Amino acid sequence: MSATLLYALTGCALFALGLGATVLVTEPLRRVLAFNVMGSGAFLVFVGLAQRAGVSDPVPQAMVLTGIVVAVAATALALALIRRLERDDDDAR
Amino acid sequence: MSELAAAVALFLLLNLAAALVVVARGPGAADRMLAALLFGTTGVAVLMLSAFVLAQSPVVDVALVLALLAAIAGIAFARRAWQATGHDDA
Amino acid sequence: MLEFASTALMLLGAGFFFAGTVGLLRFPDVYSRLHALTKADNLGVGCIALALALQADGLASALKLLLIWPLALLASAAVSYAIAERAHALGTPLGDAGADDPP
Amino acid sequence: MNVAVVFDGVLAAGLVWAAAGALLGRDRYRAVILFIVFGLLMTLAWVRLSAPDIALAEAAIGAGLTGALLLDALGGTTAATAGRARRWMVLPLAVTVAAVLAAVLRALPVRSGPLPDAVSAALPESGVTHPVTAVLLNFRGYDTLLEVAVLLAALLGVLGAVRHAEPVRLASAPVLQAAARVLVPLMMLAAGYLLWAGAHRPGGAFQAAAVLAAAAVLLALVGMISGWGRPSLRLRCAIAAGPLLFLAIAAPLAGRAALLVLPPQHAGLLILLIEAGLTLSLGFLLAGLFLALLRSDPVDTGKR
Repeated sequence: MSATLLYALTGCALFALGLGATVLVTEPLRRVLAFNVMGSGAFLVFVGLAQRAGVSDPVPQAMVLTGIVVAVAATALALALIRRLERDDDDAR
Repeated sequence: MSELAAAVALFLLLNLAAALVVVARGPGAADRMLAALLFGTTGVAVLMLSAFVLAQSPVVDVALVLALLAAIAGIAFARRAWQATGHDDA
Repeated sequence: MLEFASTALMLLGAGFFFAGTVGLLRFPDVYSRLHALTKADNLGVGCIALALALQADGLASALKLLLIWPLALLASAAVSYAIAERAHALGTPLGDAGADDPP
Repeated sequence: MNVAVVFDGVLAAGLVWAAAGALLGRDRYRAVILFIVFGLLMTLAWVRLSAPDIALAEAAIGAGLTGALLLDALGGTTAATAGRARRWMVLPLAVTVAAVLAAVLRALPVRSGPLPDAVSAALPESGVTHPVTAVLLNFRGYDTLLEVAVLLAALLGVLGAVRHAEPVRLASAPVLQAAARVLVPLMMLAAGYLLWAGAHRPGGAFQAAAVLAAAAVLLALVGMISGWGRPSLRLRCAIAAGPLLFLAIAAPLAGRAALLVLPPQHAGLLILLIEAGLTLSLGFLLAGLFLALLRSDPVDTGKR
């Protein structure tokens, strides 16, 4: 088994873990972590799969690069929404 | 020389696994964070060694960036996250 | 000669990292674990950087490797100050395992 | 060779273990700190996949931004918001999904697609010699343009959801400020280097912007700059400048064969211009994600 395939398979495991936790764990902060793990898994599958033949492929690398930056923006937005939800809960009480 | 560097990199990765155990085990929040910081510096060393073994000089830049930003997580933990309870069972 | 120095430094650096990890696992309180951690930071990274700088193929790449050392020093100094100060402010006692946790 | 195989195996196991611990454990500190460690392991994995550009971005964003964001949130959210968890169901579901995915993945034929060859064939026309930068800023420049728009939308969302009466400023920490005074100029320098390096080796606008944002995060953490309440007009202009510059360069090229194809004779200069503008704007944007979310110091700071 080649190293890139190993990382692609690791990506599958991470994606599945993240998916399971996003769906089944209800704690908001944990869900944010879960979709980040899911994203990282998808990135690993993407790059690992593209490079299985051993040739470095700049196209998926460039896309994953943008993906990482979008993931951090999504994380910040999710944290802002969590904060808003908590404050609204406090106000309702 | 390259074989030795690769072996040391693997040894440091195993060290990282031990640090990972401390992060998971604790006992306190601060112990977890300290293990994460050790993780960061060991990561810098592994990156430097990888750059040498793989003959990829850009990887040194990764180590440099990691070393430059290493303080941020620790300071964020001490000033923002660590509270009197230090631990919860949520 | 260069080869030998490089080898010795690399092994020494690995030793410091190992010591740091053992200290983190075995020392009794936050402050002494902090002490163990900073040894690994300061000396482990330094030794490895120096060992690789000796093998570097040019002055620029050697200097870049050596720049990593003071950065690691500075980061570890700032972080250990921040954590120790916070531990003190929270009233973490000395010499007690996992003291910041209520039982 | 054998050392490399063991290295990959340990790294892959560490990744899965750290992720499982972060998602399934009970303690919230443990979850967030394991997630930070997971990011560091991902950096190593990208190096192993010979993707130093991604490793740089992961290192800069993970160490400088995500960690600080999550730790700041950790101090603010309380355990009371935790719902009833069905954690025990996660693992069986994950194992099933992973098994199916892995089976599909192994069934795929092993051959590299046409893209690497296409990129190296067009590289001389692109104005830069580093293929990833050529893809990001030239061949698929519209991706990058739209990505900046996505980030802008996210920042607007954050600003809309979190409204501070006035900008938050943390208590100043003189010793840490001394460290920041040394580190921040070096971060600026590193950002400039990464921006410049992007043309011919791994680096570029995203990594440079992440390092700039990390500098702002550090300054806010030690109490040297305030968080954002309502961003001033000047700040808004700085954020808009990069995407506007990008659009200004894209507009005259709209009539050509495909979107955002840069003329080969000026491509190098145009890419540098676009990247410089993007670095500045993305730096403010990414910093804003943290600075807008920065909580005021809690009443219980533990200070005696």
